[in-house]
Amino acid sequence: MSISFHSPAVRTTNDGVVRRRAVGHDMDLDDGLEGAAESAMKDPTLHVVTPGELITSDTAFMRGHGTYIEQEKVLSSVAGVVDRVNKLISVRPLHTRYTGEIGDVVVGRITEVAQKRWKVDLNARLDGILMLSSVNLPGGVQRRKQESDELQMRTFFMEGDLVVAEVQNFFADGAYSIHTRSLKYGKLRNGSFISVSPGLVQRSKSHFHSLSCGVDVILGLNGYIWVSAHVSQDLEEIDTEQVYSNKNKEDITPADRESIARIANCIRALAQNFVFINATIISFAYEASLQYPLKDMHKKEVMRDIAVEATTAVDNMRG
Amino acid sequence: MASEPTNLAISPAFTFSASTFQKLHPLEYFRKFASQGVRPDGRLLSSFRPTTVHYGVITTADGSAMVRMGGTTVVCGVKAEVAEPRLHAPDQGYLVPNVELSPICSSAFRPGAPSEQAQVVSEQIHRVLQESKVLDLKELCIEEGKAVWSLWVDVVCVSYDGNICDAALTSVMAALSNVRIRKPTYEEGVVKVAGVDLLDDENSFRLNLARTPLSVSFALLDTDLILLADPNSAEESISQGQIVITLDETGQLCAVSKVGAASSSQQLLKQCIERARERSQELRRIMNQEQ
Amino acid sequence: MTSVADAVVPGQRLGHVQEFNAGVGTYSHQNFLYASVVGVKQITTISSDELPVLSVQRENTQSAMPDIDAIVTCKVVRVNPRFAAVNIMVVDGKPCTDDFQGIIRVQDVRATEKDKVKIYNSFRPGDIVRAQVISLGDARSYYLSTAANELGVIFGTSVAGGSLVPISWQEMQCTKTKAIEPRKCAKPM
Amino acid sequence: MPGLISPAERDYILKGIECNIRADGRQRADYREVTLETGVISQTSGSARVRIAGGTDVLVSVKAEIGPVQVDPETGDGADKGQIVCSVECAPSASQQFEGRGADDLNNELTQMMTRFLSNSTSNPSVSSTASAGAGGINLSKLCIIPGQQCWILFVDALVLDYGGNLVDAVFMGARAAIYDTRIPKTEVQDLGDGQFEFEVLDDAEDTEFVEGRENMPICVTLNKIGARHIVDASPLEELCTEARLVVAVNRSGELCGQQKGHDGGIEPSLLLEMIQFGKTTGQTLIKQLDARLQEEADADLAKRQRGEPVHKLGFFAQ
Amino acid sequence: MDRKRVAGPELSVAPLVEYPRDHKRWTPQDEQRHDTKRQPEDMRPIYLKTGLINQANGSAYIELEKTKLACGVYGPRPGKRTGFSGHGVLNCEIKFATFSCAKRRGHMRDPQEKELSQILSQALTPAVRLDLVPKSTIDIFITVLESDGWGSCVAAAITAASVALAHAGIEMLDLVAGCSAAYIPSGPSIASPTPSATDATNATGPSLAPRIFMDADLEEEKYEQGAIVLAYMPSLNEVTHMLQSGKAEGSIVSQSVEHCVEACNKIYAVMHHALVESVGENK
Repeated sequence: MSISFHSPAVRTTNDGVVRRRAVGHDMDLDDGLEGAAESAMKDPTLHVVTPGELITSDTAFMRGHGTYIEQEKVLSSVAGVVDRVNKLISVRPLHTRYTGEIGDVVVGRITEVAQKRWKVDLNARLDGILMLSSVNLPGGVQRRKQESDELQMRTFFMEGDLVVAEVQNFFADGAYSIHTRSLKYGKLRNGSFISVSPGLVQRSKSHFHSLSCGVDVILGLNGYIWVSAHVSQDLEEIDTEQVYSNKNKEDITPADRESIARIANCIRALAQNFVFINATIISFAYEASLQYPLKDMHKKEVMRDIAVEATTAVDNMRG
Repeated sequence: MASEPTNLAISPAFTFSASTFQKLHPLEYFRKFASQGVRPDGRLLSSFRPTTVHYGVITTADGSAMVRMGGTTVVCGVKAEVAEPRLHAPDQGYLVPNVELSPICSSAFRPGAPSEQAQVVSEQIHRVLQESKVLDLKELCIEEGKAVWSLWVDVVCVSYDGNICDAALTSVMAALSNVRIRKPTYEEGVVKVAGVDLLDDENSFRLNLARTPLSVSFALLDTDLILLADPNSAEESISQGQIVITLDETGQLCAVSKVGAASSSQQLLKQCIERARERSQELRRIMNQEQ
Repeated sequence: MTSVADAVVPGQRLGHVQEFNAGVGTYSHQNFLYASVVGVKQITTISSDELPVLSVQRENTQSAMPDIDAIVTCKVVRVNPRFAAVNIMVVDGKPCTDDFQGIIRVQDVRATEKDKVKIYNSFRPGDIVRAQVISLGDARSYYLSTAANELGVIFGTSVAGGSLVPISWQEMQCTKTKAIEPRKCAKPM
Repeated sequence: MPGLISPAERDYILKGIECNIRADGRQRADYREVTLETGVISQTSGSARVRIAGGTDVLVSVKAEIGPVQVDPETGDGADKGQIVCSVECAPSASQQFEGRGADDLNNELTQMMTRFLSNSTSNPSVSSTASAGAGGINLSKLCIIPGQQCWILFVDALVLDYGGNLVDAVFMGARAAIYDTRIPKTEVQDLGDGQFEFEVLDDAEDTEFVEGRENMPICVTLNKIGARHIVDASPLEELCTEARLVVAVNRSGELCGQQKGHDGGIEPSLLLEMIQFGKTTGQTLIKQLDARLQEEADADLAKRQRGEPVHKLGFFAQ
Repeated sequence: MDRKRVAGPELSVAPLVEYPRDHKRWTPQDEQRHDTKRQPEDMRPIYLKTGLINQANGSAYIELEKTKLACGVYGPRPGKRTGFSGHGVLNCEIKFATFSCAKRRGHMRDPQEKELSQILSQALTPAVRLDLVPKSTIDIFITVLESDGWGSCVAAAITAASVALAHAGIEMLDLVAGCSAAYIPSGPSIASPTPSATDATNATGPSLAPRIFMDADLEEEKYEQGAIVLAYMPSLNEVTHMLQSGKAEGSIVSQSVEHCVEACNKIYAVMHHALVESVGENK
């Protein structure tokens, strides 16, 4: 048995490094935000505001997300960090739910089976909708939906199942319509689930990664992440009947489990230290984590060290 | 696909088992029996169900009784506690009857606040006790203006099969006659009594009940005015009204109530009262036998 | 048929899986067969090359509840263009203690010409309907179908208050006024 | 709405526990890191905040108030005793499952459990048992001010701010820490003769007493039976896989101070006895480490006070 | 204020009880048990009967001398819970009648009864094949008419409810028997009715092992330093619930668990008899 008790600590300078890194990355990525980057550079202590707080009384500015105007002053409507792009002022909230775009890869959990559709928790304001017509039914891609399928929706997905899918459309009320009409989408197996803040998952070309340590990672843009044992990616060979299976593969070894746990803990460490998450940094974090025993990885200090080391490694790589 | 219309037009060609038929057409089902002069449970229209009374079944209560009327079982327990008297009646105690129709006794009752029926029965019993002056509340005085006994008379229905009125009132009267209150001593706002295990005739007293009203219920089936004595729950659910006659041991009427939409002639009412007289005498005999 | 009559209660060990096949009222656990209801143990031999079936004849039947493919008798409580809402009162000839809710969706009313079905011309509130359970349905209702000859309205009351008798599989006539009302009738068995 | 989990996740967790590698890399007997601080709420007589890495966050406060003693009319017991009144409440924001009335049953369960394990009355409300004094450890007689009249009532209120599994252990750790932190003002009783008494509460901050018997308070170890094994400190997903749960309350000297099975599964008697034994030894270690931590904090605070430095608590600004 | 019931005084209390000075109460040091008929390891005789509530799908009535309670099972019937579930729900509600205890109880379910309801459903669920009754609820209602000992009352409720479930024809894996025991100190220092709390227990507790009184009644419970209620499935050999309160050494707890399991096997025979008897009656 092991347990450790600690007193709480104030944020150390180390944290500061990590946090500024995160902001820096954001700027690197998006050229359109150069103004904001500039302002962040000018004022390294971020401008943090709370709801109702005055941002500026200069009438020249325009009101963006997370702000409102009262008596010609721009006030914050959320708790967050002020972003300025030219004359546009907006506030990035500290905590946010997922706001997506068409084409995003997301991981979700089925919460309800309704008539001809599933409701899916996507970490967004509203549950997403997966229509029966938006899934591949067993028996081939070309198989058409039948009336009997409507009566046995639970044989495909039932409450609690995890799926990886793509955002297909928006409904009028802002709910996302998602689809799994590709063999890379569908039910998730062989691993474990992590939830991080949706803002931390970086948009990239691919969200399906097979890491060198034999672990597959699906980085859902909604902050839901699936870490699992590696399965061969030969899509042609996947039997459509198996798409809806609930069975994990038999040969997950203890070593696989350790690697999965290690990767999952690395992602938690990065998320806890507000570092953007992508396949590269996960690999570096994994390298950095190898010096610690697996069971120590839930310790706060260890997590911070891993995050710092991983960010430094990424910086070094970029020169 | 169409069937021969002549064949179908004559009579409904669907047959059911008795239990299914009763579920789908309870009234029709009952009428088929009533036309033969009997009820589905084998009784005649005017007969009552076997009734038993047991006294002192609950030792944690100061008085108790259990009454079974056919499938209906009720337990009444009386608890005596000390309370401050009302301002306008400083020498009178409290007599508080309540009937609990909890979900254990029938699927018709759901958990939560008392159902309408439970409220009606509680109120009926409350009124009979009060207006027939069954108990002089001055008997319950401990120290005038300071402390009086409060008798909590709670009826729990364990199994419900109709006619809760009669069963509940019988159990209340039986339990009240079974009550023994330990003689209290009053000193500086503190009321003391002897331990329950030391209870004897010396240190306790019984209630002096002025009269023992008992009720007898009948259910009414509207159009042909079928009168059903001691209705069970299936009969209650199809009846359009109920007549409850409450009488004391001298045969004096204590209360007559009629609920429901069915109308009844004067003659019918007279008939009910006559039947009720006989029945209440029989009930009293049962009560006395056990005691 | 051989039989050994014996009263058993749930959890009572009845035999080994190598000796018997599990029948109704029993379950197997770690190579043994146990009773799952109160009743009388029965052993039925079907043929010599198969294991005899061990079952328990229930003493008290469980309160009836709908199951897929069961034939139910229900009462229509509400209709709208998409479905008729019903209370399921009897399942396979056994009355339910409390009514279960079900719906007959417009596409499940009859087997042919589904597009032409109008709920209002098939069922009215108060009708007694014989139907079949096709799905456990959603959180609230079971899904029922009347798409077979012997399924549909078996008893109804006309607008005038008279009882209705079927004159064809989609019409019924009032016994009082002789007025004809549309219904999805069940063919008497 | 109960939490949701997919069959594949359940299987993965079950097999992981079987080979002693849990989804987050811990072994079956490992606790997560616990962060603890006492004295975080200044208005209370004692308080503590306990956080388990991974989410669970519990705030416990103790408030000492003066009230009438409770005397059993049948036996006359309780005339010379103070009281402990426990309450546990889960904030609706702590988990989606707690929204609306979702936490009602849990609040009641935890409140009753705490009442049973901490305050000295037995499970039976109609009997105030004379002999069972001492299961909760605290000396109730010392809390009596004037026998038959006035006593101290300790209100122990636990507020669950965030849910990340293993609430029971966290709540009891918090309760122990908060009672440890509690100081009750001294009272002076004057005998006016004729059975009349008067008392005065000394309002000097130095004239306070610790709760006597605080070191004998029990702590809880929750064992979750998953498959044929049992684990401690389960995560929310692990709790969803739990077939049966055993809460073992144990005090410093290894006496069992209450046990309760939870969840809808059964346990074989031999396994049950093994779990009780395991809970007992684990609990003793837990108490030792928790007490060491509490002592450390108390010593540090004392040292600061002696040097005349102000004692700052991080409270809610802590990381 | 409760407007749906006949109102009594807002506040009423039980009178104080006074015993004469020379009154001798039972103490654990007495040779015999409180009711003088049993040894510490003996249980009270159990009277158990099915089918007393004719409107219920299944019912049972149990009596352990003064302890009396009735149990009714309704269902499977439509569940009121929102959300689809492939498994049925076992819902348990227990209510002590207002006159069932020495102290008068309220009409509403109090927090204790709510928790007890949860405990009962946890104790019974492992035995019921809820997978066979999707979307439905099985309601178990228990009314305690008289309670002579809290632990024995909970144990009796489990036993009765399990028999009532079987009587309702509900498919089960096994019957669940409930049993209780109290740890009563045998040391002389407890002889005084009000020992001075911890001092007394600390002085004698560890040195003198308490005795285990099976199926303790109210008078014995007054002296208990701890108690246990255990629910057990005899055929499957599984403990479905355990609730231990008060302080005890591990060895006493293990011992009491073993005693209770043994006792449950005896209670099972009574349950078996009551159910088989009902088979005969209906014939």
